[in-house]
Amino acid sequence: MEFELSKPQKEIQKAARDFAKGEFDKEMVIELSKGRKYPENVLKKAGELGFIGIHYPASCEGAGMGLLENALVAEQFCRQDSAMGMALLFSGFAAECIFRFGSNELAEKFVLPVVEGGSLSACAFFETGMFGNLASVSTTIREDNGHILINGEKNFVVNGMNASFFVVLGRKEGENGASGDSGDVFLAVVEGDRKGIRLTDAGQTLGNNMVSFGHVRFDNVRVDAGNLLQKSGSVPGGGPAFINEARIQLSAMALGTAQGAFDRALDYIRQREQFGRKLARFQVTRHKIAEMAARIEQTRWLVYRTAWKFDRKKCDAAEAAIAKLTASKCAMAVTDEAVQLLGGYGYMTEYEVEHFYRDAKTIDIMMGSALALKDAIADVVIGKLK
Amino acid sequence: MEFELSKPQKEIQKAARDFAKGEFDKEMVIELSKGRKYPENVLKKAGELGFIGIHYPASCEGAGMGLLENALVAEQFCRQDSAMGMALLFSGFAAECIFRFGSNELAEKFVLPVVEGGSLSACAFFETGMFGNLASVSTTIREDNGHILINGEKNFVVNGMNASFFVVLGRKEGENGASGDSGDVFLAVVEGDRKGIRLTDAGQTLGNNMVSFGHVRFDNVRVDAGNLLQKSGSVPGGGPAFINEARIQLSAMALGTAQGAFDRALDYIRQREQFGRKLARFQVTRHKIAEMAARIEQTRWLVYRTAWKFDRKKCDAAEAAIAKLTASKCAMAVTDEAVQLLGGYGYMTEYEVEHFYRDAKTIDIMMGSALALKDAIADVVIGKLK
Amino acid sequence: MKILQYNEDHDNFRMRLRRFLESEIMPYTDQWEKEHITPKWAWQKMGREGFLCTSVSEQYGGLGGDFLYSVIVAEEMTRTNHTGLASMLHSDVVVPYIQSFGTEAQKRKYLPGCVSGDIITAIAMTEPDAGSDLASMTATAEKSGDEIVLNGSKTFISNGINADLVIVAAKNPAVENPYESVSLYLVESGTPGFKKGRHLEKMGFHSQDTAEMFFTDCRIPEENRMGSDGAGFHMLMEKLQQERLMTAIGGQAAAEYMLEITQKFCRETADATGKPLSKRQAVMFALVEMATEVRLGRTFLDKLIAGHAAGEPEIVETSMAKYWITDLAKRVSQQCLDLYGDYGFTEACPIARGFRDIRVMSIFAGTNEIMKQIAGKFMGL
Amino acid sequence: MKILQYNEDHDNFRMRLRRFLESEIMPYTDQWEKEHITPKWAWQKMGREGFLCTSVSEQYGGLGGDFLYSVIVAEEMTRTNHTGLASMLHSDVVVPYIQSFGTEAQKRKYLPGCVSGDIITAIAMTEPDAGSDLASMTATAEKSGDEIVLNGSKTFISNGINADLVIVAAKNPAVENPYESVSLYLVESGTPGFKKGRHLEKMGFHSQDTAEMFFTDCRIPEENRMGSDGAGFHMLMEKLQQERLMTAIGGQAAAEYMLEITQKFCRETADATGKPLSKRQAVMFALVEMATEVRLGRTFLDKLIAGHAAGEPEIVETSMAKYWITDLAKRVSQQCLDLYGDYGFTEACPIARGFRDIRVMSIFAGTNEIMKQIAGKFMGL
Repeated sequence: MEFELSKPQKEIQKAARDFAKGEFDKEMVIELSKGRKYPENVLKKAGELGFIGIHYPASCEGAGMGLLENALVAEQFCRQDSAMGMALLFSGFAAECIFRFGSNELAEKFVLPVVEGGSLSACAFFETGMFGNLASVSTTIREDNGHILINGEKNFVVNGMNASFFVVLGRKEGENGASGDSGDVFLAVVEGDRKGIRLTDAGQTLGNNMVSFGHVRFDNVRVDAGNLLQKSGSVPGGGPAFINEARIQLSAMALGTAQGAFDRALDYIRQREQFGRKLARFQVTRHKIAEMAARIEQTRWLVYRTAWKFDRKKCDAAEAAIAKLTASKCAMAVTDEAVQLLGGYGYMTEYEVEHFYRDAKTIDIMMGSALALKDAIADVVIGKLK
Repeated sequence: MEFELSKPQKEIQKAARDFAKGEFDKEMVIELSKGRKYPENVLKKAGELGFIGIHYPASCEGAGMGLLENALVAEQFCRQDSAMGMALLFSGFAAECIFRFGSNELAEKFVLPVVEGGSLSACAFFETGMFGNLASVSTTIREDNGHILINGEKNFVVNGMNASFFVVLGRKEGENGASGDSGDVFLAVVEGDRKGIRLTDAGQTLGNNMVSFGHVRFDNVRVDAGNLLQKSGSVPGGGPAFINEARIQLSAMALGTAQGAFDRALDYIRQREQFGRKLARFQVTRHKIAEMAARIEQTRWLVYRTAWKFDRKKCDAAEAAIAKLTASKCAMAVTDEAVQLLGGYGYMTEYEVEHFYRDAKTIDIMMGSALALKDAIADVVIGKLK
Repeated sequence: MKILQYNEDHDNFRMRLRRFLESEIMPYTDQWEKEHITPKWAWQKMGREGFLCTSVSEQYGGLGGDFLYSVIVAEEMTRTNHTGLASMLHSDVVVPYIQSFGTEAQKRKYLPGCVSGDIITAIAMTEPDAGSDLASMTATAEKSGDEIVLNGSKTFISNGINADLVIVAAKNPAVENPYESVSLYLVESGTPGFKKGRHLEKMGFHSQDTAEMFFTDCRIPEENRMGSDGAGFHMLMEKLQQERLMTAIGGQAAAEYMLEITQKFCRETADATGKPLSKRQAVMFALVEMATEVRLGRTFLDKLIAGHAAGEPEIVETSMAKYWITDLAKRVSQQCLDLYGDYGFTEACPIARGFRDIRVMSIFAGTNEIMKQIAGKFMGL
Repeated sequence: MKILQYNEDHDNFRMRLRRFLESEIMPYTDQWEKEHITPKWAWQKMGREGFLCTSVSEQYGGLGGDFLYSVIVAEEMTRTNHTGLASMLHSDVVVPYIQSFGTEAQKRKYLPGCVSGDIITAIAMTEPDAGSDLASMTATAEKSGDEIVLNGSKTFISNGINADLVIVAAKNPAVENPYESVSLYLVESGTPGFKKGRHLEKMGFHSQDTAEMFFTDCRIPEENRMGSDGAGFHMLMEKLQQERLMTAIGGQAAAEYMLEITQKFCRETADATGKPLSKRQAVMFALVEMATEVRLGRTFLDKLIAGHAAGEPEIVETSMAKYWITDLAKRVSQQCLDLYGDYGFTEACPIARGFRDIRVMSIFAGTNEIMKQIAGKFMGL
């Protein structure tokens, strides 16, 4: 057993940290967030330096590394700034589905622009009333003369307003409609410029402010039959495989968000005086720091290990959900305490931790809040009953 | 990075599990616990099979392995039964100090009988009013003509009533008394049969019921000067090195205790019906199981990694304290929930989880409860202030 | 402002009871804890002094006191830090069935003995395969001439060994609807066919006798039924309200007692530097946080007590109080032990017993999960 | 039983206010949230209708209402789900200084405008390097002839941009003891040397204007001092009690409001199977658990309100209520968002704003850590 990052992994970690330190300007983050603008320039640079799609295969010009390496980048980016980190990491959100389950041609066509940092993808899975239960999907995918037709509405689609393509979860209908069982659930890639797509801005978001959230309606949207991903079935433990991957990615973002808030809180309490003493001299302040540090440490090795297992194709739905649950609760607790430690400053935009707190909550909700995650964990852990 | 136990480690894990399953008879555990009797026969067998002192050097007939391997044994033993596991693992508690900081002769003399399962050692560190702060030790060690004299009183000494030797923490006095700084703090080995030792039974314990707790008074107890451990100074992060080792061991016991209670709760809810349905079908029951599983998973990899770092001499006081804090809180939460899931049966002696809950609390208090651990973590994480 | 209006009689009663417990009961509790039972003479002594069944009316030998007397006894008993003299169970859970549902003959026959402590009571609802799920009970009561024949087994019966009189819930197998098939019967110890089973060993409540009970063709006269035939389920539901409120009162008193002695310990115990533990900021905050939640529980509970005493039962809030307060008491027991540090290892630390005893309160009188289910249902969720 | 005795006048007042807020205020709040300020006309409208400064006596144009009117306004304002029209700050925190400590001339000059909404008030205590630590304040007030010269800067001043009248705390540099050197001064907007600084951007409270303030040789007549020279610290300490109680009331009302709308959402929203979310056991339990703690908070708070209204201030319990209830409201905001799932991503979800707004309540009016320190001190720990 070698319970430590390898040298190349540490180098990636450091490169990501250096890039983030150099490029994530605080004022820029606040300005872009206020205007709900995507950080296109930073994405371009990150793409050029190979940070986008580090876990994508070489055939798509990715770095061919694992989810663990992607997690290290996510952690360091979000540590420097949660909003910027999330925006960059969501740039290719769900593109994984294409190279994992689609043809090489499809992957080259869609994933390449993402890797270059010039294109955003969107994961269009969720619908009203779904509440984390993907099996209840009602969007339909129908074959039609060498094409497929998509009908349905997806809500709160990340990058929804400016995605160049959508990865859509739907129920494949045969001649007699869908059978209704989970074997019907498929993914299809839909180009963003297709006729019949209607976008509605979901509006100002609680966190994750540089990224658009859109409601996306597909009315008889016709795409090439090759855009249907054939291997997009279930994985052990249930649920489309990408859900596990996305949850692990989110857990790495949560970890970085927690670490970033912790860094700032630690700096603050070491500098700031109250009642004639450094805050860092008060036992209760010290204990808060200890609890935050402990929580991050617990989370870090769990997230790394889960990503590592995913890369070895051994990660089940429970493990991915445990990583997401643990990390998002860690991020919530740590960012919350960071706001508290900074006092009035913690509430002010310019001191940053306030948006770490809002971003942590966004991660906490995304791809299943605690209730959905616990359902997923229990399904695997308890298993079938007599 | 190889985030997985090695094959030999998995074999140790399995051997420990098999031994525990075969030897830890439930009725015997309850009977011995009720009578506050040490499980001497099981210890003897465990010693013969090499489970005692797996991390002791070969020179003491130990297996020469690491703390990680010891943690695996601790986990599996306590998983099968927390009280039995703790009793066996405490058999050589603090003997580590002798081979880590003492001479080879000393190690052979004292540690060998422990490894063979015929002798108990005791860690005599704590005194009234210490509350986890070892630097405040008041027991004295004085040199006297080729001997040393020990004076002081230690409280709640594990194995205190039946130890063959004590590892005593004291302040070394020079001709003008002790200087009072932490460089004065030393360890000495004191044979249990020396004159001037007075034992008082600390009485019925809350948990850990097969192990005796004693108050031990040393009145001018004279031992050989060679019994003073010369290398027993501080380690990075502060505190005698054994505290870190003991905290990691306790975290492994806590992990196993949690796992054992979880196993039983999972079995129970899969079998038991209420209101015409298996308990395992109620969402809230399922979520409890999910939370317990998540908590154990978080703890497991943190404990393993901390032990692994300790074996590489890279573990600081904060990391050891984080492992102990995390694992003992995990054990408390999981055993508590297990009691609740079993309902009335959870409160009954014969259903076992009730003593897992009491044992978890004993681990939680031992070698520093949460407050002392957070102090230790903060000291390292916050560091020196200007 | 005070929510509960204790008058001078209440206060005098409380002081008399406290002195009695200190001199007559507390010297023996450690021994009873070891013996795993409390002798009948202790019950009789309590009874002779007028501390049992304070709500029983004077015509049956009782005090005829209001509900605040029950609260006082529950609170003061908690301060004895033992559970064997389970007067709350006897006086405020079991005997009220006789008071409310008993015939005049039953009242005359049993109540005076309940008040004097000569009759110790128990209630046998729970069965091995039916915990909080009363509807799935399987013990049967069949009519045979003028008699009722009881068959089945019960478990977790508090006062099970000491009990002289047991209220047994059993089903009429001829009635299908479980909510209409249960009746309650008074069964005296010694009745042929009624056997007390094992004295169950448990985490805490050591001075309290918890037992199994077996009924094998146990014949009792039909007049031993309480209330009308088949009304048992509704009687249980009605009386469970007070049982749950009493459990909350016991939990609250336990939390207050543990916090009080821990606070004293932290004030009076100095660390090696001579500074009292309570001056450490983390200890101080832990005590303040516990005190805050304990006072929140107390205020909520007092309001419920006032409502209950005024005949305004509150199902939702009683369920909430039962679960929240017993969980609070459990947390307090855990956190107080932390503050004791190494002192908490042994039973010499008074919180050790509290830690073991309190743990069952989240389970009995309906688990805390059942409480949430009830609250949710009555909130219309 | 009810702890607070609202009479018919109270109830009518509440209904009139609620209707007013629904028709005159709530249509604009989203816009104010975007503009990061609330227009003065809204204050004036509130004032004209008699909803500001309800406790000011009739001789100065007020209602002369008891403390329950303040509670009603605080609760009803919470239901508007915005913070810009910070009437609680104005009516129940700042103006009471004038009511309690102002000279007759000051009262006549300012109170009628405060009541009518023509004068919006603020209080300037906090400084950039002194948060909850008032004693370390550095702004100075020096006498120069008949005038007082103010120098220094303040920050986090709520109503800072809108304020027409500011109560400024400053130290006499000649007095060493910080507890005897602070005085409070009334400073009108527009006074030379008084400059309002940046409008601070923050996590929430978007319709509320929070600003820095700078005083540079700002001269005011000596008669603008409130109370006796050097009594400022004690005045602050006295009035902070009510500020903390009001904060607890605001937190409680927010928790109740968020839970109410979330419960409604869970009842009315079905999942894909057509089952309301509230019927899922985990959702039901989450709602019950929140409701339980919310009711605990409410009961504890009502008792404090009753005591405060009766002139029985409770320092320990007010500190406890401030910290526990504001933390509760924060937890409720977090947990409610979980129940909304994806709906919680955007500000269209009403809890999103609550989540942002509530977070500062654990910080202002003395951080919750300060509250625990005060409680510990007054508990003798």
